[in-house]
Amino acid sequence: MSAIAQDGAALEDVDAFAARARAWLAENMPPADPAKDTFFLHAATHPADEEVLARAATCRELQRRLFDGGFAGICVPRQYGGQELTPAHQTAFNREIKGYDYPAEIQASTFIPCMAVLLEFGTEEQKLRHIPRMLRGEEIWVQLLSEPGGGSDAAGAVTSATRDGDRWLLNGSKIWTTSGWWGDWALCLARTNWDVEKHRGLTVFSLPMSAPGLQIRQIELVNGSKDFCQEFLTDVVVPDADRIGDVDAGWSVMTRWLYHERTISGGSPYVTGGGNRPNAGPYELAALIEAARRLGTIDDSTTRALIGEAQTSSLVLRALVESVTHKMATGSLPHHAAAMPRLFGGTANARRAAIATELYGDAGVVWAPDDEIAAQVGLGYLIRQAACIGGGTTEMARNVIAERLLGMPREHRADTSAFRDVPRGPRASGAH
Amino acid sequence: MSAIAQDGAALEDVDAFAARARAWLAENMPPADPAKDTFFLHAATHPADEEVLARAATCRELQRRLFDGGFAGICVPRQYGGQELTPAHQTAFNREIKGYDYPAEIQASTFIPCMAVLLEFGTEEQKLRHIPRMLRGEEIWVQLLSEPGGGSDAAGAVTSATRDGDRWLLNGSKIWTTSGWWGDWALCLARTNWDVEKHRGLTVFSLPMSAPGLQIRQIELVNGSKDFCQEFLTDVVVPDADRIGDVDAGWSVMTRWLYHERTISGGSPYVTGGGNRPNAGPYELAALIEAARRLGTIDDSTTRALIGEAQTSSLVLRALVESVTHKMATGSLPHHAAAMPRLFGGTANARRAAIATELYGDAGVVWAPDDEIAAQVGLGYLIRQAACIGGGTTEMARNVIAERLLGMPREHRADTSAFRDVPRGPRASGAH
Amino acid sequence: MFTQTADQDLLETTTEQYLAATFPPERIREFARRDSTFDATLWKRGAELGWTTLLVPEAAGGGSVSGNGLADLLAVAFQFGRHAAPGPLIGTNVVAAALGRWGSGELHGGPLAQLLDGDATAAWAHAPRMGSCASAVVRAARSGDGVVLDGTAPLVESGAPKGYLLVAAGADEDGARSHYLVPFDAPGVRISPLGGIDLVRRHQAVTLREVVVPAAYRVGEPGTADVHDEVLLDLAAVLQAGEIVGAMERAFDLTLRWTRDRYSFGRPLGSYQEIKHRMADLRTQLEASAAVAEKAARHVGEDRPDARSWASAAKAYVGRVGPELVQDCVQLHGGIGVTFEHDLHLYLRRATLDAQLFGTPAYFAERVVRLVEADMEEGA
Amino acid sequence: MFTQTADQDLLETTTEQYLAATFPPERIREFARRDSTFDATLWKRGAELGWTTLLVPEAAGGGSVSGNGLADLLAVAFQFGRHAAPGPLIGTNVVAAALGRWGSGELHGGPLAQLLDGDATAAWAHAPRMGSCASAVVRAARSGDGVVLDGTAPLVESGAPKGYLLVAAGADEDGARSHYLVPFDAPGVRISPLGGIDLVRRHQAVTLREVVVPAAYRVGEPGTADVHDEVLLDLAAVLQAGEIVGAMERAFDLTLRWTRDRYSFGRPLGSYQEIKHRMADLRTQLEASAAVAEKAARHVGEDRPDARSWASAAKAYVGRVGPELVQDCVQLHGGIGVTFEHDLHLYLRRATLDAQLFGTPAYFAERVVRLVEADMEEGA
Repeated sequence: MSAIAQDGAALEDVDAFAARARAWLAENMPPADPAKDTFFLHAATHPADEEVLARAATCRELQRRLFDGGFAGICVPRQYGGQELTPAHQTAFNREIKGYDYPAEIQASTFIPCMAVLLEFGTEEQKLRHIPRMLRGEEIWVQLLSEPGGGSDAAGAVTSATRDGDRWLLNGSKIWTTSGWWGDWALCLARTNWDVEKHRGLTVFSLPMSAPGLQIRQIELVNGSKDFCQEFLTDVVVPDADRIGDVDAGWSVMTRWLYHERTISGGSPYVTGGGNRPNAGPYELAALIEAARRLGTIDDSTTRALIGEAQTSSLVLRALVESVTHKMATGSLPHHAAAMPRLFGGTANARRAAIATELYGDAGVVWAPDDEIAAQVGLGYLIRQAACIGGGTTEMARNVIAERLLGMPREHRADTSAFRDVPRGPRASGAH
Repeated sequence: MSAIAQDGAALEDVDAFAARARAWLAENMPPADPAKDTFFLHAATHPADEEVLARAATCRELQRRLFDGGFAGICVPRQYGGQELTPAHQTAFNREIKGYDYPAEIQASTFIPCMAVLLEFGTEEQKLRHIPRMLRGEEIWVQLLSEPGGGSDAAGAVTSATRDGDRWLLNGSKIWTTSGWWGDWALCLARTNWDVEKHRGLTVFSLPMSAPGLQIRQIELVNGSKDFCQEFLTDVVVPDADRIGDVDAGWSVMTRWLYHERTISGGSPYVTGGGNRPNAGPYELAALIEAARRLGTIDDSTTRALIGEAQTSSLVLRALVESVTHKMATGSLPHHAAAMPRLFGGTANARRAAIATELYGDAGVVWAPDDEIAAQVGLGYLIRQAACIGGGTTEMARNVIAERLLGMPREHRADTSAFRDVPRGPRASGAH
Repeated sequence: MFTQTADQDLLETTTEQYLAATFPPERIREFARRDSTFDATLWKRGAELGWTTLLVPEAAGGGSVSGNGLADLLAVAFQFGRHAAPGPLIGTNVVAAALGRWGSGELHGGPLAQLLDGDATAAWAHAPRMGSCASAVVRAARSGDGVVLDGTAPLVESGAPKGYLLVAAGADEDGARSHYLVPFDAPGVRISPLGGIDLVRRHQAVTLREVVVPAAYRVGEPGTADVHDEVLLDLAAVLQAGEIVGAMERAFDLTLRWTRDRYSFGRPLGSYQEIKHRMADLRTQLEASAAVAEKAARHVGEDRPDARSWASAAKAYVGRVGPELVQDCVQLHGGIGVTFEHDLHLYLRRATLDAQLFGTPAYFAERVVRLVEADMEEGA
Repeated sequence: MFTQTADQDLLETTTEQYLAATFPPERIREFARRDSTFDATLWKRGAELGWTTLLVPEAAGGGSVSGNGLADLLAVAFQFGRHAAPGPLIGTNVVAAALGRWGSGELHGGPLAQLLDGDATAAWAHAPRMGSCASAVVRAARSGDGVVLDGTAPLVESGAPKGYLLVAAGADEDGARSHYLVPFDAPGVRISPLGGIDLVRRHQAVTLREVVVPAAYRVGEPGTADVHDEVLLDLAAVLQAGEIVGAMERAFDLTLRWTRDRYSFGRPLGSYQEIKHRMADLRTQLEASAAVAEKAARHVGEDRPDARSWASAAKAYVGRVGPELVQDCVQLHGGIGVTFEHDLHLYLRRATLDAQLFGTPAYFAERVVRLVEADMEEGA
């Protein structure tokens, strides 16, 4: 199996590459700790800020090691610091890296969607400036996309960018920025034209998170997590050279941005790992069974039915993800079909939290200070809807399935006139 | 406690009336058989036509007895054969009649909505002609209201009435007529004007079910029931004298028609009894428990949870009906609030059928030929959605709650132009 | 939400005004950061409003406003739920009810009077469970004029520094148990705080090591604890249902407003039919929850024969749909609904806590079946 | 719905064409009025299409089209569900699989050959239940060259006049049991027809009174029946899931068309968002059901180590959501959906029957837990 690169040089055989990667990994990368679950929403004893920063530093360092080893940016052109190999090489590498720690937490959003968007829409100068730094772990990128009044409507952004000579002034607020408070750079969607239909007045910019006028606030979630941030932009200056894509053509950038964001569940050539299945904490089947034993309810058929339901739905989700992924790849389902596993997964995860709460009974709402797993059950229940909200609500998934997959009539839209005139409701301006 | 009738004569004291009724009932009416459940949808071994006709004959005869005893039409004016007493008298009578057999099956639709509509909208001649016969059990009335293409939209009737001198020619089809095949007379909603908004082109007529051109077909339901009928009207002649209310003013009649129909759950002064709680067959709590004992699952906590759920939801429904009825009576909830018990009751009844099926397992899908209760479980499951469809779907109830009770925005309507131009879809004309 | 007398309305209104002024959501979040959430002054003022006397007979110093003290207290519990308010309302009232009905004169004069005045609060150690793991296990032995108690009550509510624990104890594990009232400050009582889901209603584990209480601190005839726990469980179930209905009402109300104010794709969220239908479902569940809680309060408060079925159905139903309703409200809010600064989680926490403590919804559904079986036995 | 090889597609297409031509809905309703729904000619033709050989090794006269006979048969079962077709597909194949794997040469030559040719059909007496009531209870005793069987199999499928019953029997109730093949026409076999929910798939109760079968009619080594029943249960579960997915698919399809054609208040039903979201949920359940059924067929058909978990998950999930999906389709149709003349109930009946027979969804959810526990034991 060999192939010819664009410049005519022979590419390394995938098997040989895999063997080389295997040897290098054994030599250079630390083993994964499957119990580590730092960045996932259901963690109850959420990491302190210092722990997050320490992990970020580890990620940067691991990314640097990959770069130095010649395994960063496997499908990225050489002139930007990549290896210019094929998706098959990346897939092989991802297979090999299983069991090793790797910079999982910066794959999204740094490589997808940010690097992917830069590769498609960035100027040569922008690419040369940022992509090597990304691949070396020196620039962590985040997404300034959602807005407080925006909900599921990405195209309804009201953060404004006003031209001022060869620079832009950005004003507004962004929210739900993962890693916002420790990221280095950002892609930012802003409105540059209020007198056209909403999709036609948007532009994408890049800017450093340290830009003057950019204020960052960590958002505390009900389970104590402070991963997400809200940003307030007050006359933030962005040189026109940092604009990504054409003025008012932001939606064509966004289409790809959102596409690349979705490839987190598989299919991206830019992501390393994707991999070590995170420990589901109290929701691991064995953990549920052990809890039931401890609570003396393991012989109770209702308890067993709950455990059986949890396991069944996790198996069904696995089958569904595999089957839909395969059907999309072979074209027997359109890419909108991805909304089905999203919907199923969201509701199954929410239900899983309810199952654990029901199984634990009073032990899931009051716990000894050192009983971390019971605390995870309690706080996991409080945050459970995050599974049906984050990354596009289950309601939006249902819309997509109905309208795009089943071809049912589209919802009546009241936002097709000039964006300036679109009703935004009494609370559109406030944070909530 | 005494009152003065409209004509100035003193009314009988309610307590005295109740005492008289008590004595008369003991003398004249047969006891009720609580196990008898002839007319309810969940019966599996559905009555043969002859049994239905025999029961209808009994109802006629029992109604005649009430009439002869001076207890028919308690709130109906004397000139139409009634007693011209107060709702309090009817309520007292309904209390006394508990435990007796009474003509339950002809209260709806003969007295509500048909007699109630006649009383409000009929001409003097119409009232004198029909109401005494209704009260004597000689005329059983049915409702020609729903249409095959109509669904929840009563005002969308397409059965047409065309004027022809001093008579009308009716053409079209009606469906879901309870007792259609053994009723004597009917109220019928028809379209008399196609060039105005749909509510403004309707007229109500009365006609005998034996009218030439009126063809009646019993509809077989999935559980074997043949209570409902579909009618085909081909140039059915109705004299203008049999029109109820003004031409094209049918919707104002309908508003009251639908109101009176809803009073079947309580609050009508025209209904006798309302009363003997029908046996819930396999869904009685004791029956579920006995089945679980027989199947050897009574100690299984899942089974017990199912039984507990059934009983809990039947208690909650009772509390909800009482509370909403009381709040509507005192004005603390508008009458649209009745949609809440309708919604809860529908879904609870459907769920009850699922609970029984789950509890029975294979014994609820295959049964010995003489095991009527198991057959009721199986066929009851097949017909269970009737509880969420008949008498207005649960979807319509949700619309009413959202729009009328919660004041949420109304659905966009596409049927506000002249009815002739309202889109009715490719299948609107066929039966289905 | 409930149909009430004018006096009950007045009790509810004064409670509402007091809680709204004293415990606005920001205050609850602030309390959450404290070690202790009990404020003696605030609780004392609540007692003056009538929060502690309603389940106690007049002869014992209590008194209701309508003749049905539980129905009165339901309105107070409802408001506690609406404000996710701190304060050991349920435990104190349940224990006061026990003392009022079955306590000695000495208990009436001392602890009960303190509870009624708001000078002390109380916790009830009962924690019925489906599984084979018992909750509180305490042994009692006579010793001179007093009784020596040894054991643990692993999950009881925290309250005032001056507090009492009502706990069932027997000479041996299977024997007939009696109720004892234990002052938390008695020698040998050890307390360790627990974590939990509610921000302001706290709990603790209690260990009793050779704790001596006077004989007069036995509550009720010897061996009556199990029967009495069932009676008290009816009260607790109704009050928890009341709190949950309050939490539901507030969450629903916030969400209905949100669907009006929030626009999505140029239209108010509430104009989307799917949202409308969900709100209709939630509204119906709210009404049904209020209806069954009220009915249960009536029947239990009036000692009607089917009272226990109603109390059980109330907790089984409201405990099941309550937290789920609030979760649906979170979903309808989107991301903002899972932030600490939004109020919704206050009601989610309270509804969930009430649903799971003193018997889960599943426990009460099972209890409903036991009651039907008992009726069938009697009928047979 | 499934990802298949070209050969599997061909098998499915020919099956689909045959069933569509032979068993249109009107024909099913007509069959429903008959005493027997078995038609020897039609079944024979099905056998020629390949319905009976797929689970049987080539050495025993069978053969698959893809190397995984269960995955092949899944497509056939799917089409049976889509057409609510009559014919003892599952029983015959399960028993053929048993004979093919564990049967004697005598059985291969006689009964199995008849099954493969479509000249006979077979039923499997296994009926696992959660409760304490056993299903089939049969005693076996040696008698000369043969075995004498006594007992009952209260719920087995009806089929061809020439038919066989595979039943487990032991010397005593708790002892290790062996499988025996019993010809329905053997002396001492008494059959009484049962009623049921499916219009065309019929069942009967079987009583065995001193029924003598040759020793060679024992299927498998002595004492292997319980282990083998579990293996066969995996097959049955997958095939039932396949039929249910077929019934779901047809009901969904009818309903999607209905939401296009039906207008309500001047708009297509399908333009209402609540309807759209329900259809989205149903579509997702349909896809998930197909996915897990296919995955289970792959793993069971290839004898993978986790095959039993997949088979159990398939039946547990599909058996639970299948009938509910069809019920929702009924609801979306309104009144017409509960009439005998509409087709929907054909699929509701089939889905419900399959869900409840050979172990309920709850039974399989429990089985999933037992498998996890066993894994934990092994791991420990």
